[in-house]
Amino acid sequence: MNELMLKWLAMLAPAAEGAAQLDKMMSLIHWLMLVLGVGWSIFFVWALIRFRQKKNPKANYYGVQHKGSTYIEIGVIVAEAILLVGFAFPIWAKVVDSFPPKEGALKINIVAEQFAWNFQYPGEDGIFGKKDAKFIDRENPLGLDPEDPNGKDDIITLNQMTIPNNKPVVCYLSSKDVIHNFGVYQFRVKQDATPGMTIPLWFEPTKEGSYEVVCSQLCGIGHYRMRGFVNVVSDKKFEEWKQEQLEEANNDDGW
Amino acid sequence: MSDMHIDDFKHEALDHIHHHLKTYVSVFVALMALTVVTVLASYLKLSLTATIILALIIASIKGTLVACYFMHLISEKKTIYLVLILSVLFIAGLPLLTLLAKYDVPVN
Amino acid sequence: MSVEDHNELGFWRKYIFSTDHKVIGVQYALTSFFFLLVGFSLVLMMRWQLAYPGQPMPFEFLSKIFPAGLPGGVMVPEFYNSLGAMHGTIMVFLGIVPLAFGAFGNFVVPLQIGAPDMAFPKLNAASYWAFFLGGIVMLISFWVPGGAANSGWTSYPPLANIATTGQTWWLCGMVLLITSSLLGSVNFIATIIQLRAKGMTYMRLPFFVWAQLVTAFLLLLAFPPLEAAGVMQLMDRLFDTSFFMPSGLIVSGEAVDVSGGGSPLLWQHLFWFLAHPEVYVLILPGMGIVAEVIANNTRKPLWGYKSLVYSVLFLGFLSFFVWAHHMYMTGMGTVISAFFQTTTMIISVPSVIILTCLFISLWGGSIRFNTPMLFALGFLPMFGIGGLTGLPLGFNATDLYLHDTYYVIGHFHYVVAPGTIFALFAGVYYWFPKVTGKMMNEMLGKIHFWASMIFMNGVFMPMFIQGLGGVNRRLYDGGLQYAQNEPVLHWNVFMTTSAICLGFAQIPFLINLIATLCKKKRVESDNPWEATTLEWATPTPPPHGNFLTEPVIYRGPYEYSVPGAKKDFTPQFEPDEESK
Amino acid sequence: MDIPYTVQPRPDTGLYNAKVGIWLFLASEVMLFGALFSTYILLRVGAIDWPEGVDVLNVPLGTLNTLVLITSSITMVMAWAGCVMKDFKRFRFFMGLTILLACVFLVVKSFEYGSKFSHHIYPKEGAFYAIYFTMTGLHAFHVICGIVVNAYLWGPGAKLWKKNPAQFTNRVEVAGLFWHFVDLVWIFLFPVLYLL
Ligand code: HEA
Ligand code: HEA
Ligand code: CUA
Ligand SMILES: [Cu+2]
Repeated sequence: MNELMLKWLAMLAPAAEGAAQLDKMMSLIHWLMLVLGVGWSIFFVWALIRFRQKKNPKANYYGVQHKGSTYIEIGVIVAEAILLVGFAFPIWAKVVDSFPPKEGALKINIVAEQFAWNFQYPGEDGIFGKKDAKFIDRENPLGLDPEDPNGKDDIITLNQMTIPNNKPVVCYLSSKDVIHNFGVYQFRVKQDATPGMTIPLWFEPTKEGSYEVVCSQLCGIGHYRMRGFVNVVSDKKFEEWKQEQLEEANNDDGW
Repeated sequence: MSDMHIDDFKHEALDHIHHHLKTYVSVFVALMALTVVTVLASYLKLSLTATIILALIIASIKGTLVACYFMHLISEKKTIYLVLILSVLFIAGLPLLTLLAKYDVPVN
Repeated sequence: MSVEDHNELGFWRKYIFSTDHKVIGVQYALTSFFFLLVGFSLVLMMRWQLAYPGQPMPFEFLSKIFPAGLPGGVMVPEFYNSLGAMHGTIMVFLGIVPLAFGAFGNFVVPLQIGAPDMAFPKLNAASYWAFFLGGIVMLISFWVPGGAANSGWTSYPPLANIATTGQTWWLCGMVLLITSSLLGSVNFIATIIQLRAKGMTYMRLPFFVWAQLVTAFLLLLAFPPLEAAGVMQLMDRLFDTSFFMPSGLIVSGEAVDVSGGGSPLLWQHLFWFLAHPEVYVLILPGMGIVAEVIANNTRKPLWGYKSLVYSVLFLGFLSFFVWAHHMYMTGMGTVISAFFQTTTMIISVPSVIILTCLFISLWGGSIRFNTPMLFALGFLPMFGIGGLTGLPLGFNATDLYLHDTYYVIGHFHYVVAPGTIFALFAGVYYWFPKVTGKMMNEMLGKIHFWASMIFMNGVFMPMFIQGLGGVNRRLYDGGLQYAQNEPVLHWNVFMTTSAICLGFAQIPFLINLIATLCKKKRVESDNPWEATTLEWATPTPPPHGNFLTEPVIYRGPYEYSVPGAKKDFTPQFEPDEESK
Repeated sequence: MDIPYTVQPRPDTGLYNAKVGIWLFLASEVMLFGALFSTYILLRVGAIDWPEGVDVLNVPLGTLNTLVLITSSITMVMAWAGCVMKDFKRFRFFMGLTILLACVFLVVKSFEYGSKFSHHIYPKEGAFYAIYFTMTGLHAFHVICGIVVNAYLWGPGAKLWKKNPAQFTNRVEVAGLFWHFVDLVWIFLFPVLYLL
């Protein structure tokens, strides 16, 4: 049943932990909609044919006398209550709101700006370098503090986020200018990046590949092309990539 | 038509008005006094919470006095109450829920 | 509306600066038709761009009208954003609300409750003129430097705060429109409370009047917070305050010179505090019209009048507590989103009840398929689809995937376009003989209905497919940038073609309007549909003051096919047999 | 047919039209100022530091203005009572006083604004001043509207007294309701902005 509905819905294939639960709910709610829609449509068409003026010249003042519709309404209420309590609340609490333990997770700062995504990795030490708006310039888009030793080994990338497969990632989302939204459909992830706030978000990819980051909040002229990529690679590849980046970071000791 | 109105209007209002005038004056005195109290209280340098609570209590009393007596809410019809209750409920919900939303954010 | 001879004071008083609710109603109708047309034209340009990104517009004159937006006929991104924002704004605030509330409410409500006019006729005229001015301001804004507002109809700051001058015009226009709505709603409520004729108790009010009453309350109490927010955004834009600007903004590499300390989310709360009730403002009058037309054309009472009334009251009340379901992705925790999901699900119940009552009203009827009825019947499944697709948006877990996709666009267009617009068409066809004394042509009406029905679905059904396929809204190129959208993008051409055909489908309506106005033949009866409600008791068209004698109401609004009665309708204003 | 209940109350609601109208309007005003107060709360709880009104605003002037406005409220009721007592002179006197006091309020307010501007303090100074200027500005706008309405009733509008005193009294009552509301808003604005 579940599979069937998901096939009909033709969503982008999931590629993260927890996505299956969201999809299950998606399928359930669409079943409810389908049943209601088809049911009432049949009633509707039947009523129109059965009670057209030619067939039924004299209307019945009282109409339907039984309580059938009340049961349907109660049914809808019960179904909604089940979906709320049984699915929506726990899914949000678990898949969105409860974060994986800090130790095992890869931490990444995501800073959105018109119209690009900046990703900051804490590097070997696992500590992000301090940032301050006053240091921001073309060379230093995030405003890393040149004095802060923690920032020396930070890896900073533009529009490309590379992460290892099967490892939870915790991102801290913020924005430099206007509201953007970090959306990756395959991970079932979507979160506003609001300036002045830092909002955490997490996911755990389960399939290697390259996924598109869709900015899902109107942010100006270039909104339509504010695209990023999440590259999910094997552990080994990730380590290689990281070393490469670290070397680069150490080479241009710019900040 | 208008003759009848004037007559009605005489009976209805005149009896009460002198009585009302006294009330108005006492309310006025109370309002003046409360204003002075609230200003003086602010110079006491109580803690911020205490100041806020005190000031809001006094303001609410004053507001109630104005609404009940000057605006005759105390003897108003139920249609009016209904409208006002609705608006008060809604305007209470706005800051309350907004505040709750502000503080219920995912943390990590 | 421009008329040649304007030296005659009589004419101006009678048709332009009139205080008669019927004239004002017609003014609202004509103006909002114009704006519907404008809103539609804007969206046609957008749809062209979505189907054929980067290709010049088919009509050369367009690039003359919008030289900055369409250089050489090719749309630039900021113009696309302007069109989106203005399409939303114009359709909602200048098209549907004035037509559903201003026009139908003004014309029909006083007649249905047996009032000679609105309670405050001058205020009524003022409300129209504020609306008119607001419309003008919005239109002019297309030609100010930088073009019209381009931050979405939602105008989220900081984007809207740093946007071009058009945004300031948008805000000023909104303040005028809000003022208009406030004046209008005060007037409506006072009228319904105070001017009901003798015997017109609350439970004898036609459902349409109930719908308008609740609508008026929504406007009255939900709009002021947006007005406050609008004033604050104006302050932010004109006086560099920071209500909605956080500290430390860097826009294109430059630090923004404001004090900061404001909250972008505050705007969203204030905006949606209005905008959710606003969506019920868009639908309730339509539901009211549909209820009237269905009762009339099934020739039987509405099923469950009381549940309808209680549902609409409850819906109106609760609609003030669901607004943040538009904000699930702003970083909401489990608890507060649980609250808003719950209220959202609760509020879907009265909608379900209303729709159910209307469906069941068909059972046992003797259904006449005239044009108003066709549109009213068309409304039901269309609103059904729109409403049902609201459910997955209402749960945050499923909204996570659907938020900001074309699924949302599909959801609300189903409720407002084939939903409300159909209901409004039903109203136009139904009350046209009362307004003008002439009956619209049935054949043309049926063509209009079926063509609109087909093409509306052609435009909006594929939006669900695209939305589920992960295509986002508000994309200048319709999603071409994203490789993952490729499998569903071909629908864009289909949708655009349907939208163009939808435009052609309105031609029979236009012809019908003009031809009917020109024809000589008048309706023979004041009550051509053999209806029971009070508006049909007046002469046709109703004179100033509406009723020749003070009407008295003897019964509920939908006494059709009363057992034992001679006719199949017993009007509210007809004295009982005994008392005759 | 004429519009009924313009003067006489409708029996079942006990209200005449304009009274329903003004209360509805005031309900919407509650929402308007309520939204601004909500903004105040939200900005304040989110602010890193927030100046205390006492330190930055002129409390004596604010107090004076509060007293002025309260006084204008009682003169307004007195004006209405004058109408009810069929004492037109009394109405004129008290209404004139109300208008005068309202003008005094505005003058004092403009001194307060002026001294801020002369110190180069504008709304953009920070969140406190933004909300201070917006709320008091909007309130002042209401005061101006009140003056216009009251001046109309005092001057040209008073002709109605001869023709239809009952309707005129209603108008005064409605204008009074608006005026008291303006006073009521200030009663909250004053402590919130000046004293906390
Ligand atoms: C008239 C307008 C209208 C109406 C009535 C509704 C009704 C509903 N809306 Fe919708 N909505 C909008 C207009 C409307 N909406 C707009 C304009 C937006 C987008 C704004 C923007 O972002 O720009 C929006 C967006 C929107 C969102 C935000 C989505 C997002 O941005 O992520 C949500 C989320 O909860 C939502 C939910 C609902 C719900 C639960 C209902 C419920 O009230 C619906 C209840 C109805 C039913 C459940 C139908 C019952 C049907 C049957 C019983 C039978 C069916 C029969 C047949 C098919 C034959 N809506
Ligand atoms: C009431 C509201 C309403 C209505 C009726 C419509 C109607 C339509 N809308 Fe719109 N739409 C919005 C409200 C509305 N829309 C909003 C709020 C947005 C979001 C904006 C944003 O992102 O900020 C939006 C966005 C939106 C988009 C998404 C753009 C994007 O995200 O990039 C699209 C895309 O196709 C679209 C299409 C259409 C179409 C084809 C119609 C058609 O149904 C139009 C049908 C209309 C007619 C056929 C006109 C009928 C004409 C007459 C009756 C006139 C007759 C004339 C005379 C008698 C003189 N709309
Ligand atoms: Cu960034 Cu849209
Ligand atoms: Cu909503």
